[in-house]
Amino acid sequence: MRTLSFTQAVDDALAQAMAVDSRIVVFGEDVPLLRRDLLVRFGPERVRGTPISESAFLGAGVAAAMAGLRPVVEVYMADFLGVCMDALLNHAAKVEAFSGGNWTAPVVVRAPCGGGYGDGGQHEQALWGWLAHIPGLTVLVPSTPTDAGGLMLAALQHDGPVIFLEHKLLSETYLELLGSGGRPTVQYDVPAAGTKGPVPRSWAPLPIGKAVLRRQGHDATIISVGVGVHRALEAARVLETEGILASVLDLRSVSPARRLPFRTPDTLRTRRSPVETASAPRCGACSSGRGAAQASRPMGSLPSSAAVTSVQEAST
Amino acid sequence: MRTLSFTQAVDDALAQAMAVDSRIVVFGEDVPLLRRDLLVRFGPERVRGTPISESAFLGAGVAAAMAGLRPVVEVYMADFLGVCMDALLNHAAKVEAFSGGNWTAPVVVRAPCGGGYGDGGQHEQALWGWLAHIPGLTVLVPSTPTDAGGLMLAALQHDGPVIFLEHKLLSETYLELLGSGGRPTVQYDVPAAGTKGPVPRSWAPLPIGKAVLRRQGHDATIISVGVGVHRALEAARVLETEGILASVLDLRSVSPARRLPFRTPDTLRTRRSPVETASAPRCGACSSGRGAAQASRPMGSLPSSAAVTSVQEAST
Amino acid sequence: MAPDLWTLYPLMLRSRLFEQAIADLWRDGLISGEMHLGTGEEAIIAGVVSQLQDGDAMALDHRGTAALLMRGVDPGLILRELLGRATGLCGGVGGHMHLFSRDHLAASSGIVGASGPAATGFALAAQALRPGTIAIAFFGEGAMNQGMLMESLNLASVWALPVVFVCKDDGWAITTQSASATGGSLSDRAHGFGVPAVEVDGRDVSKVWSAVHSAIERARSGGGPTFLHAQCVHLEGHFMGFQLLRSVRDPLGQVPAIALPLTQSFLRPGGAPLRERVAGLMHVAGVMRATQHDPRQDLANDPVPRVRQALLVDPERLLALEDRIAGELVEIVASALGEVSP
Amino acid sequence: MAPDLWTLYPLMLRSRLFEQAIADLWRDGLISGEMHLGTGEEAIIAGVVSQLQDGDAMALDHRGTAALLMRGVDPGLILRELLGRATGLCGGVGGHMHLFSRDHLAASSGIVGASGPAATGFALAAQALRPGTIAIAFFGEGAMNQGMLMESLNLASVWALPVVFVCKDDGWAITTQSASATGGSLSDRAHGFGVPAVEVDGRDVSKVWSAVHSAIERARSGGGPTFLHAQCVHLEGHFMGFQLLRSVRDPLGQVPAIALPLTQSFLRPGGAPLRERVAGLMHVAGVMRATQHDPRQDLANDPVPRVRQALLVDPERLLALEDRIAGELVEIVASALGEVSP
Ligand SMILES: Cc1ncc(C[n+]2csc(CCOP(=O)(O)OP(=O)(O)O)c2C)c(N)n1
Ligand SMILES: Cc1ncc(C[n+]2csc(CCOP(=O)(O)OP(=O)(O)O)c2C)c(N)n1
Ligand SMILES: [Mg+2]
Ligand SMILES: [Mg+2]
Repeated sequence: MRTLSFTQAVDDALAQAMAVDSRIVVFGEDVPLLRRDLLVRFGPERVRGTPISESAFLGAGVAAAMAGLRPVVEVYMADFLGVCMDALLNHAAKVEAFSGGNWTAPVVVRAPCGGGYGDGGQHEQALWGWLAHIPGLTVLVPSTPTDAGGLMLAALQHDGPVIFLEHKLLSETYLELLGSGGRPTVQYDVPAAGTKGPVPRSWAPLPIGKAVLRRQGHDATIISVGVGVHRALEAARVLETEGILASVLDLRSVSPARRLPFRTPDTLRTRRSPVETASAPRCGACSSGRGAAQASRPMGSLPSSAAVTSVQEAST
Repeated sequence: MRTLSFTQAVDDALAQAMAVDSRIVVFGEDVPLLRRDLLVRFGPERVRGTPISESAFLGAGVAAAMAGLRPVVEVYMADFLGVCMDALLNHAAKVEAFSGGNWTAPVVVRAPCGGGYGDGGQHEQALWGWLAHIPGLTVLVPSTPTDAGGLMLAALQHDGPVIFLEHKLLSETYLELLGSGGRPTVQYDVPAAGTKGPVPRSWAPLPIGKAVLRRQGHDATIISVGVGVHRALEAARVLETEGILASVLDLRSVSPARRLPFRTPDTLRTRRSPVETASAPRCGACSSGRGAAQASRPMGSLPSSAAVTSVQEAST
Repeated sequence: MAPDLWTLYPLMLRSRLFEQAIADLWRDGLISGEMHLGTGEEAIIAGVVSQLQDGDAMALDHRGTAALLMRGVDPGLILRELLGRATGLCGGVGGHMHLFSRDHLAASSGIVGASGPAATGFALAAQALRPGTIAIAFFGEGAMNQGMLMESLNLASVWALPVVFVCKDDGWAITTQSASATGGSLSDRAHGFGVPAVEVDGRDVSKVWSAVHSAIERARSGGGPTFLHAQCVHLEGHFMGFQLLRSVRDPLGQVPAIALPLTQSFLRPGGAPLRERVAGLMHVAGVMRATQHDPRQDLANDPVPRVRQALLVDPERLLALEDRIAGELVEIVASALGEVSP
Repeated sequence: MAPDLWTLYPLMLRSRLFEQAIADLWRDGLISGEMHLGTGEEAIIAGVVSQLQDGDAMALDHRGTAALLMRGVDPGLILRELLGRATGLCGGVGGHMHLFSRDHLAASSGIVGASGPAATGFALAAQALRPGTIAIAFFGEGAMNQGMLMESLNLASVWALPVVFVCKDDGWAITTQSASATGGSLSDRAHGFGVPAVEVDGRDVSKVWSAVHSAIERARSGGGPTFLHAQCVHLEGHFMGFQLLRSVRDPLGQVPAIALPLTQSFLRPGGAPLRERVAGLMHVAGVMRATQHDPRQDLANDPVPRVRQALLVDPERLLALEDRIAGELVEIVASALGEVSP
């Protein structure tokens, strides 16, 4: 066991896979610098920077996957998928069906998502529910470093398109790049267990579509993904002080979510199953959250002298 | 009362509004020919053809709306919104919140949607659920000519972005353009009451977000939109022969759907409320349907000698 | 090197006859939905596809049939696919805008411009996995206004990818004359991405072959992408049953349904001043006139008889060839239709 | 006509001082998230914005503060907005990438390239509702690879819309040197859309003013769009706290955290042969070197002292002017900070 941060874990699992599978290539804007550790090990043919042309390079990733590569396409933020949704909606998600099952596009789309650091509504959307709404896409939202690495490995071995979302509040890397930028004057409400944790020496893929029970309780079940899982655990601890014992279920995969143990005796025994996610006006875990429509109020709820400590889930 | 076809009704209501409101402009690919009746009445400044550049002209429509015009932006098919989602997701839907409520984008996006004429999965998606999943967008899916015209008028008067979807199976115009192309050898399973009907001499706007009960029954309620409403009515008639009395609720607006009379005594009395829409793997009426992932099998279920008579809801 | 017309003509004729058979089946109501034929662009497709080798890839647009056929995909499979049979190329699920052949690394898309990113991705895989192989993007001139295609030209340029971007320019995007919707010139545009552009008469298969030949050589040897701009005429207009063509080919049958509401609307009170209305009317009339006067009926614009002309030097060989091709196709169509559909 | 430096310099200085105050507040943790300053591009913004009239519109990118300020938006409102106050320009909801002023027809977007469609739409409304008014699109050179911006150039071209597309070219898109990601030249690209292109030194406000002057005249009189390509240097790099700048400005503090994992990864078994690894390392080193050697520290690249130089002919007037501007801003900042936040 080693200890890695969330994004380190993803990169580490990716590196392990790249070392044994030369079909894996990584590209996206600024990838040579963002993934410089991969660049100096795997070289500029396999770790590439792109122009700010998401439609072209995501579309190219889909086709490259069809032609035998295993591309990991990085999009700077999930929000920017708006400019290149066609590649997902009409191509990646459909080629398998169109081809009568003969052909698939095993592309991994990696993107940071969510907020809580005050960037506003075009940079802090969760969008997992919206993406999961497209049949044919697998949407993964890990909540811990060890899950993040294991699910990245699973994504790389999966035979269809996978959207791999890293919640920015779990990622020291992204928070430092985008939020604090080296200033010591801000801090974020980051859940310790999500941002850093023990990871295996050697990564093994985790099953896609398998939820995990993070906490056992008989009165209620809270279901969530990503940073929300840690909020749910906090909530469960508070509930316990009031005598309510809650289970916390971490979906890990928003789609598929077939193996949800909703019908197991254990969860059936609980009285209620609220869905805790980045606010959910429409369809629970399938929702992209209020942030999809509303700008986050970057520091609206803070005293002017305070650091950024409060997480506005509304902004994810 | 006059009788108009579905698309005629929309164009007629649009013409009525254009005659009194010079801010309304219409543009999109082939619009000068598709809306030639508007072109020869309102001139080429207000009825414009565009390059095949959805991102530019939809984005321009959003900004033009902010700057005082009332643009009706036509996208050839809802499926193609994939190439220009950013204009909806990150701009049209968010400007009101970003501006602290000071500014809105009253743009109407008009697009045919859905299928049943065998064009395949990049041309026959419903997508209303997926679009309704973006908070800030109003999504209208009328089921009759009279509703179509009234809702178009409402859309033109609405102070925010509206997606106005015309189900192709209700539109003689689109079926003729795309499906039959003048050949007498095909016919489609079109619901008569949806494709042609009485419309008012002078259009009045219908309330947005208000469902309408198409049929009253105490055993069950079937909820749907667009062509699905007519399927639901058919189903209700069949159910009646088996002694089951079903209500049929036409949402008309997928978002907002606040005024759904779910909690009225009437619908509470019904035992079950299935959602009848273009198949709904995830979230009922919010779903974009199986067609979003699966290609329709254009004629897979037909004998080789048969005309195209069967509607595959899976393909919408 | 010089093109071999005895190889190219059979490709073109076979494609023409096959698409004519498709047209008949479509008219008979046996094929559903829209049907975009490639009739009229056979010289471009043949000039390109005849030079492809194992491992080369093709990204196709909504007119992909001819390219697949010339690339060697079994016509029976294509036909069954269009008929919606489970025995079709894609299990009868794809339909004519979504024809895929994994064996041939060939993928279609009905989204205008999508062949740009697709060919770019194919070329990236070629560079990494199959050095010396290339990718082709086929698209129309209307697609050159679609952002993702322009982005792809740039991406292929900066990554020096082995792609040939083939623009089949018939001047029309459905009812829009592309000149009215396109600023600058397409060659200049390619140039603005650092991609060399070649203009060629797309009705002349020899000229296309030669232009493509050097572009493909360049791509194979790591010289990066080329933009090929080839003029052509779509003999059936945009798609089968195209309203505009019908209205000029069968004015009595179609025009009243168009003219009546048009006149009513033109005369209706409320709206623009007369000058604007007339401008609107002129636009519609202009498009109709352009369709009528368009070069479809001029045999010089049809690439198939044009190349045939050159082969008349050996009429015996020519007729034998034509007989064989026609005979094969008749059998293929009969066999597909004769099957009990599943 | 000639630019009036006594009008332009105050605009630029005010913007510079205001953004420096923002930078301080950001460092103090009072402003959240990313912060992209326009310091270094003041000559471009002033050269353009000083020529706008009532009813003209602006579509801004992620560096919109300077343009809004110069256009006349109340700095106190902007500041309160950045502080997240309900009394801010957008109720404290927008944040620095989403600044909107309806009164000034000015809208920002954090989506790279989105100012293209926005300005095109503003220009369409101008054409229809306010003839003689125009729209400006501000964007960086990296945005020129975004499809929607390229599409917008074409759309504005074929509709002959009154837009000036202003490309503020600092050569960088975050850590990417745009030359490595952009094929051809940007002027050629504009040309390929039928849009006339003008190259100008964006550090020299007089030159910018003159170039913009004729572009705006053209637009106002129905002559259609112009592409203005102006070079500049972003004095704070991409955004506040920019990692790359930190690593070269404070090598001892930052480099170990970067160099250690880099070296480990470089040496780790499994992966590319040495040649490839070295190429990777060279790339990282190249970017660092380019950041270090970049022209930020060369005063000639800073447009503010450059224009100031010319005004030293009347030092008394100059100093009085500067005092007044600085004094005003101090008050504005103090007033905003002094308020009890709601
Ligand atoms: C993104 C997108 N927008 C619009 C359409 C509708 N459409 C289909 S074909 C076509 C015209 C294409 O013109 P061109 O690229 O010149 O090809 P051609 O049909 O002339 O071969 C259009 C607008 C589409 N399929 N995809
Ligand atoms: C569509 C989109 N892709 C990526 C980003 C992330 N991003 C923000 S700024 C930027 C670089 C922009 O470079 P340039 O256009 O040159 O502007 P500059 O920052 O240099 O002023 C990128 C890639 C984004 N905001 N939007
Ligand atoms: Mg064309
Ligand atoms: Mg830049």
